[in-house]
Amino acid sequence: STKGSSADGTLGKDGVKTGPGVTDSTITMAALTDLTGPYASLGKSIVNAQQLWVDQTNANGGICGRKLRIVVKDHGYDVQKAVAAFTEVEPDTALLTQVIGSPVVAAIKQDLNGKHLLALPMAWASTMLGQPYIQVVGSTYDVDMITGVDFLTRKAGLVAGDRIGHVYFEGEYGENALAGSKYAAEKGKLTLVEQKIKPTDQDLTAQVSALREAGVKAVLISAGPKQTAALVGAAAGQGLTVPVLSSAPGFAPQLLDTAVGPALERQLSVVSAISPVSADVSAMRVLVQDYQAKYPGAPVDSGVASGWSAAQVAAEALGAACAEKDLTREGIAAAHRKTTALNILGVPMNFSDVTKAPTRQAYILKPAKGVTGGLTTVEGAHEVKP
Amino acid sequence: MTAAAAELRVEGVTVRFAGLTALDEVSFTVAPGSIHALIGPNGAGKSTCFNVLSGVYRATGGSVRYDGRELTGLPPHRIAGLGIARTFQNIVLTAGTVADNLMLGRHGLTTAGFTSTALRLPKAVREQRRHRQRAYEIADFLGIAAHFDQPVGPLSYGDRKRVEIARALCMEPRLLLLDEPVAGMNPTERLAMAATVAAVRAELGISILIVEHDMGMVMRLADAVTVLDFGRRIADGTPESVQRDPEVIAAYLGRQEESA
Amino acid sequence: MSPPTPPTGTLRIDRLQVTYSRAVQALRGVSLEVRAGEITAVLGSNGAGKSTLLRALSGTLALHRGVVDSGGVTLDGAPLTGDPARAVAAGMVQVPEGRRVFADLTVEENLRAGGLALGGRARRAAQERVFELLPVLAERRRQAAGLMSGGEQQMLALGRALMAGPKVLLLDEPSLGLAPMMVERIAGIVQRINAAGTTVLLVEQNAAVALRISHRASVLENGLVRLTGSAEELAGNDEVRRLYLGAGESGPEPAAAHPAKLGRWAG
Amino acid sequence: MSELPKRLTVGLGVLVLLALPFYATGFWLQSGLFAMAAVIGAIGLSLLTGTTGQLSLGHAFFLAVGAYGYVWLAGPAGAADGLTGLGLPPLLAFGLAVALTGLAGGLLSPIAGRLRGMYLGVATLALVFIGQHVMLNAHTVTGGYNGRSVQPMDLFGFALTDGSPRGLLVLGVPFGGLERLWYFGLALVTVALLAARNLLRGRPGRALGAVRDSEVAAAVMGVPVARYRSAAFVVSCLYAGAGGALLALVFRRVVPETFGLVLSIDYLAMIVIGGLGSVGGAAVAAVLVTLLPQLLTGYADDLPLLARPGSGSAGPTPGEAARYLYGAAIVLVLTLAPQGLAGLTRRRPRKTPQEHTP
Amino acid sequence: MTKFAETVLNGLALGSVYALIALGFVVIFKASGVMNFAHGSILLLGGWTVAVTHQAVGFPLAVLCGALAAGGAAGLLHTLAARGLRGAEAHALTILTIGVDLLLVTALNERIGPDFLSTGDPWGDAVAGFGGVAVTQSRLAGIVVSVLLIGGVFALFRWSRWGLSMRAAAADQEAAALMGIRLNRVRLAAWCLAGALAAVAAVFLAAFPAPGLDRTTGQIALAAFPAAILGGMDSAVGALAGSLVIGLSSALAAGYQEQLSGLGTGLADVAPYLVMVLVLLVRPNGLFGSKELSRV
Ligand SMILES: Nc1ncnc2c1ncn2[C@@H]1O[C@H](COP(=O)(O)OP(=O)(O)OP(=O)(O)O)[C@@H](O)[C@H]1O
Ligand SMILES: Nc1ncnc2c1ncn2[C@@H]1O[C@H](COP(=O)(O)OP(=O)(O)OP(=O)(O)O)[C@@H](O)[C@H]1O
Ligand SMILES: CC(C)C[C@H](N)C(=O)O
Ligand SMILES: [Mg+2]
Ligand SMILES: [Mg+2]
Repeated sequence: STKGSSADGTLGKDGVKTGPGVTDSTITMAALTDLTGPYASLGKSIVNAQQLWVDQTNANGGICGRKLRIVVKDHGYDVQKAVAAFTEVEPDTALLTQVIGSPVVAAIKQDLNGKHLLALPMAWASTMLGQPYIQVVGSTYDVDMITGVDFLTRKAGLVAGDRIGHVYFEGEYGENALAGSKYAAEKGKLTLVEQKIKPTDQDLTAQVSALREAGVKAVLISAGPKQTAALVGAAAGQGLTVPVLSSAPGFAPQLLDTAVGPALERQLSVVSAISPVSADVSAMRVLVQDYQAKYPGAPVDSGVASGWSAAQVAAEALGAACAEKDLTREGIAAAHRKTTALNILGVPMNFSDVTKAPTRQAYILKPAKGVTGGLTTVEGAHEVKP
Repeated sequence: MTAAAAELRVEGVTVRFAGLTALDEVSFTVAPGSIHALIGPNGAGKSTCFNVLSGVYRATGGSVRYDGRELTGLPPHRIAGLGIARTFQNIVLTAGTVADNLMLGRHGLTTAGFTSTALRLPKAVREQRRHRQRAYEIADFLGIAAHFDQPVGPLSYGDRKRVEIARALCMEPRLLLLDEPVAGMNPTERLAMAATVAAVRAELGISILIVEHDMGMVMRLADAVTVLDFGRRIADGTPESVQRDPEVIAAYLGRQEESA
Repeated sequence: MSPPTPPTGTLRIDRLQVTYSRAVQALRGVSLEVRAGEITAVLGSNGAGKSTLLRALSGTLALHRGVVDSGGVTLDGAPLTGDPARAVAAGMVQVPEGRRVFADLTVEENLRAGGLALGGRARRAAQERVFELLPVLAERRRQAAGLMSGGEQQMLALGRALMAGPKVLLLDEPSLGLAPMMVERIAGIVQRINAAGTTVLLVEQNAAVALRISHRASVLENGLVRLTGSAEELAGNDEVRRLYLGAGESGPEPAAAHPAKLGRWAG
Repeated sequence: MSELPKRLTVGLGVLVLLALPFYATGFWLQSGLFAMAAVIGAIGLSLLTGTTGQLSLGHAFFLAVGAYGYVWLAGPAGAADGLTGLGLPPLLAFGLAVALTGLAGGLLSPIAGRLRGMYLGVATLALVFIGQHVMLNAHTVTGGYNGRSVQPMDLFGFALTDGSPRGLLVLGVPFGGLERLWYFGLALVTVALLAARNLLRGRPGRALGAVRDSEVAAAVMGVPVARYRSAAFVVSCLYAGAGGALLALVFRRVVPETFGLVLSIDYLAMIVIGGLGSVGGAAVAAVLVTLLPQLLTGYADDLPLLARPGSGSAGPTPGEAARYLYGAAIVLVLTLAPQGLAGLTRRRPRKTPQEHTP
Repeated sequence: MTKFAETVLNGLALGSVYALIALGFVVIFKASGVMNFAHGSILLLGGWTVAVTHQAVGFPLAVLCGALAAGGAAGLLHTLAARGLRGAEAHALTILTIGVDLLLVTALNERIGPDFLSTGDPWGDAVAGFGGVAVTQSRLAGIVVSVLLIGGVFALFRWSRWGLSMRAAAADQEAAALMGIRLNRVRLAAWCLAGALAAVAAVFLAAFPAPGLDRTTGQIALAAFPAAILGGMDSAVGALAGSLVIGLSSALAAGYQEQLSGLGTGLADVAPYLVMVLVLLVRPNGLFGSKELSRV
């Protein structure tokens, strides 16, 4: 039998300690993504952005004298497939540059810890915090919602006793966002009207009726783009003209070309921890330019920025680990935790505290047709003190 | 099940379907150990009567007593448990081999449950072996032993009818109900079947109630005949007396000499 | 009925071989002529291949996983292709073995299904004719066919086939399960239809009746034509008399005639 | 196939299965274990739908009961995340989870007794949706949307994990969780297969077949139809319970998403592709249906003419290609073997026409 | 009260669109005894065809194209399957539809990508109001169109030769063949009809207030399963009634989820199934389904 000869902690020719996924010539990373399931468009943008990073880095000689490589595994948001894919790629992986879906992250959490493998999830729930080998890039959904409620309070002139609605997905994304809005509502003495929906829900008229009946002055939504549009569409149809604010994953630029587009431009705002791709930051301008050059015709959406951000975190960690001459998994994770001030596309992040998100800042954005990514900035990255 | 044949007493049985009285106050008695024929025009209610006796239909009124037990209201499997077996007018066999069908007939006589069968406990294995032996004897008696381990699907019509009868016999019944056992057979085959039915009675001593349109067969076999028409009993007696009954001739036989 | 035109509907069966499931050879070279305007009877024991022959004519073999290996059939000189719909369009209708009424449909709907090609008026006329021949059906017109008694279903199956006013009628054991009087009745109906110009191919176990009403007859055995001739000739044939007409029926006592023995079950 | 070569084939197959952990990688072992869980579940559905003729689209629900049942029974009580559990020894919990699933089936069998065909199928489909609703809402038991992790199996102190005894080597091969679990799964599958085969060849099997072919005939032969229907339902649930619990062990995590409609349909596909009523066919098809998408997804990267994700070129991605291939495989298998895999090996009718003495 | 009226009206509107899908299930089931798992992807194909053609040919013709495409695809599926599975039983075909669904959905997803496609319907975002009760015009149009279509199909079932042929073929294939009924044609027509109905449903599903047609639009077809069963698998009227009940119960469960929160949140998906099971316990063959007739 040839099974079971694993080389861990061997010394490379250049004196760098290497672990799984790292040879003298390449660093292999993996991505557990969704290219065929509900988050396929997001997954595609992230994969593209990260591949762009790999290509550019390799063109500049790679990291630590080694070329980068990302093995992309498409699980279609099916946890079982994801676990199988993880088992497959894990033995030859130095780092996970993306993991889509909080259930997937939860499912492999134990293994990540056991194998000291650093993963960058594309899910921003605060339950991801406190895990030494899981690194959220950006602020969490709950914090975003606190920022969002603060914005709505100012915009809609909410006063104590007013009602706001929150339509949210079942699951960690929605529930974490709800925790934030609950907290903010309590602080602002607002009454929160909750409406839980499922990713399969396509028609939200009943929910809108209920919200209108409850007399809400503003509505939060933490769902997918389709549901955001369905909500705003139904609201417009029923004459509920209050402002609506969505979590970042709830918006897609494609919505602006639909019948609901005008209503979205009128009523919707989006809260996002990552800068919009239209942001006036040089790093972002370069990214958008390069991205459009490499992927002509592909939509430039928030996924591009998210994927790129995670890639920056990976690059930083690998670089720092190289400097320590330790490219084992432990070495990479340790180097990552030493990063305290990394500016990613205009947002400063600090990764040293496992229990805290690297930033608590968020943008308030607004749909605008014709703008790259379909969103323009209303309020720049800022932190609302809880 | 060695208990001797008993009397079957049908009294005032009525069956109604939406707007149709299929059986109207029908009464007759099958004496223990006799061959009793039930005849009548199409739609007279003969099969319905069988369905009541075997518990497939529930009578609207009346009573059926066998060996002193009331049958109306009992579910079919309980009636089967009392030793009453039947065949169907349209052959109803289950998938599988002849042996499978015959062993199904022995369901009520065997006890192996899910657990003992799944674990192949010796008790279950022994029981299966013993009853299979008997099923083979019965198959041999009906002349289908050669097909014992063959699927029933492609068997000829006549053989399939024989499998049905063998399956009923496998229940070791005290009362056997046969619905048109020779329909679709030619005279030679009919004769053979008549001999089989007679032999069953002779050797097992059980009662047999038979529905048949072949008057030749009825005359040769039956000890007593009950005639139904439009759900009512119009005659009852020995084959000879019934055959001469003008009402029976008018309703059923037609020109008598034509009956094959 | 219209004045007599020379009857059409001659069926020629030429060295027909049929196999089921690529394994069971049911017909092994059957040749037969069914003359226009006549009733032709086919006799034979269980499994001889009678139903197979009819299926080959009506084109329903494929539904039983059967295929014609060689040989062929022509209707008035035109080959039949094994497509049931074409056979019906050519005026040939079969009453299948075992009744096969549409159980969920009412009696009336069953009849309508039999006369699909007819226009409204023609269909009503055809239905009246069937009701006249088989009054039970009129009484039960709204009953679901599946709930009727065996014999009633048999009558419906016949009535349904008559709706189309066929040129050639294929009957597979029409007397199965019918009371003696009804058998006579059906025999009479078949004769009447034939007299009106319909060619009839009749498969029957009740050979006495079959030979009485038919012009010609054949005996099928193990997939081969054993005997063929006029109905009178066959009715006089000793073998036919013994095997199919039950001559010498008053043999020994039935129970003693049975070859095997069976003891009681000891429990 | 005559007896001797058949025995040889089976013997050889068993040897290969026993030797596999010494050669196969974790991915293969895990995929194999998924397949084993599916085999057990598929046998159960085959007994219900194939043998008894009761269509069920609710199998995923019962698998879920088995999986969550085990997780809850074996799970530590009062963990930090607010999850409850009984903390029973894993083997006991496994047995109880199977029993629990049977009980669930028993409770629901009155519905199964009343409904038939497509109606029963879609009514059981309701179980899947109601089940998922419960799984999402009963947080303390199920962990909600993200599910909860699974207590590993432990056979009298020998843990089927990478842990104690840590670094176990057998013949120089490291025996971690998957390798150890492999034999546990293999044992379960063997028991499941043999039990089903015995059942079908014995009295209960015949009675169930009769219930499928003709309720009236079965009843008249003395079979209490309703009771046997319920029994079939319960037995199929016991299998589903075992399959579900094994799935949980392989998965090490249970999430509601897994136990959706798609899973139920997959099982239906398994028994139809296997050939309705054939236990062996269902088992083989279960392996096919679980492994094929896994393998296609795993190896789709190596297919030619595909657009690698991130390459920017047009054309189907490996994931899409895997789906195309899987869809095409289903179509192809059913076109080549409309009677299912079992239909391919089933004996053809005997060559000789039956002779009749007229 | 307006909330109640609105919820009911929307439930009805939703139900009437479900009915078009449910009717498709029913028609195919009646003709072939098959549960068509590919119905969702056929619906998506119909909608997609409308979306890509409407700019060139205008909305009415585009709907026709969509109906032709979806009907054609369903018909093609039937034809290929009938060829391939010659004589095999319905369940093999049922499973085959799963494979086809996978193929079709993947192909369409590849084409649709992340986009939301407009079908160019004439109602846009117009809203009709009756005394405070607001409902979009597209919804009203949906109710009218589906009631008309369902009435038409009902009449076809009942009085046309095709309807009778189909019912006869469902009862007994061989006997139907002997009546000169061309099984394959009758079935083909049923599949095509079902596909065309699904395309019409797609148009209304994509209409305002929905953002348009996207890759998940077909998934709604699943919601019509309980509708078809609830009504009785073999009845056109049943499909309508069942769909209205399903539409209403899910709208009410969604609209009143706060009041129902004792049963757990997110009940809207479950409510239709609960209603269905309850109905089936009382009427095992659905509201309008015919009893299986059999006797021995
Ligand atoms: N389940 C049922 N529902 C409605 N009517 C029925 C049902 N069963 C039987 N009938 C009717 O009851 C009458 C008697 O039927 P039955 O089958 O008992 O007749 P039979 O005497 O056996 O006739 P045959 O000799 O033709 O078989 C028939 O008119 C039949 O239509
Ligand atoms: N579908 C089938 N598959 C395989 N063999 C068949 C099939 N149908 C008939 N056979 C076989 O073909 C032979 C002829 O059968 P057929 O039904 O034509 O006989 P028949 O003369 O009509 O008999 P009966 O009087 O019993 O109706 C028989 O041996 C029968 O077992
Ligand atoms: C991609 C994200 C929108 C996924 C989401 N955060 C989740 O819970 O899975
Ligand atoms: Mg009868
Ligand atoms: Mg025949």
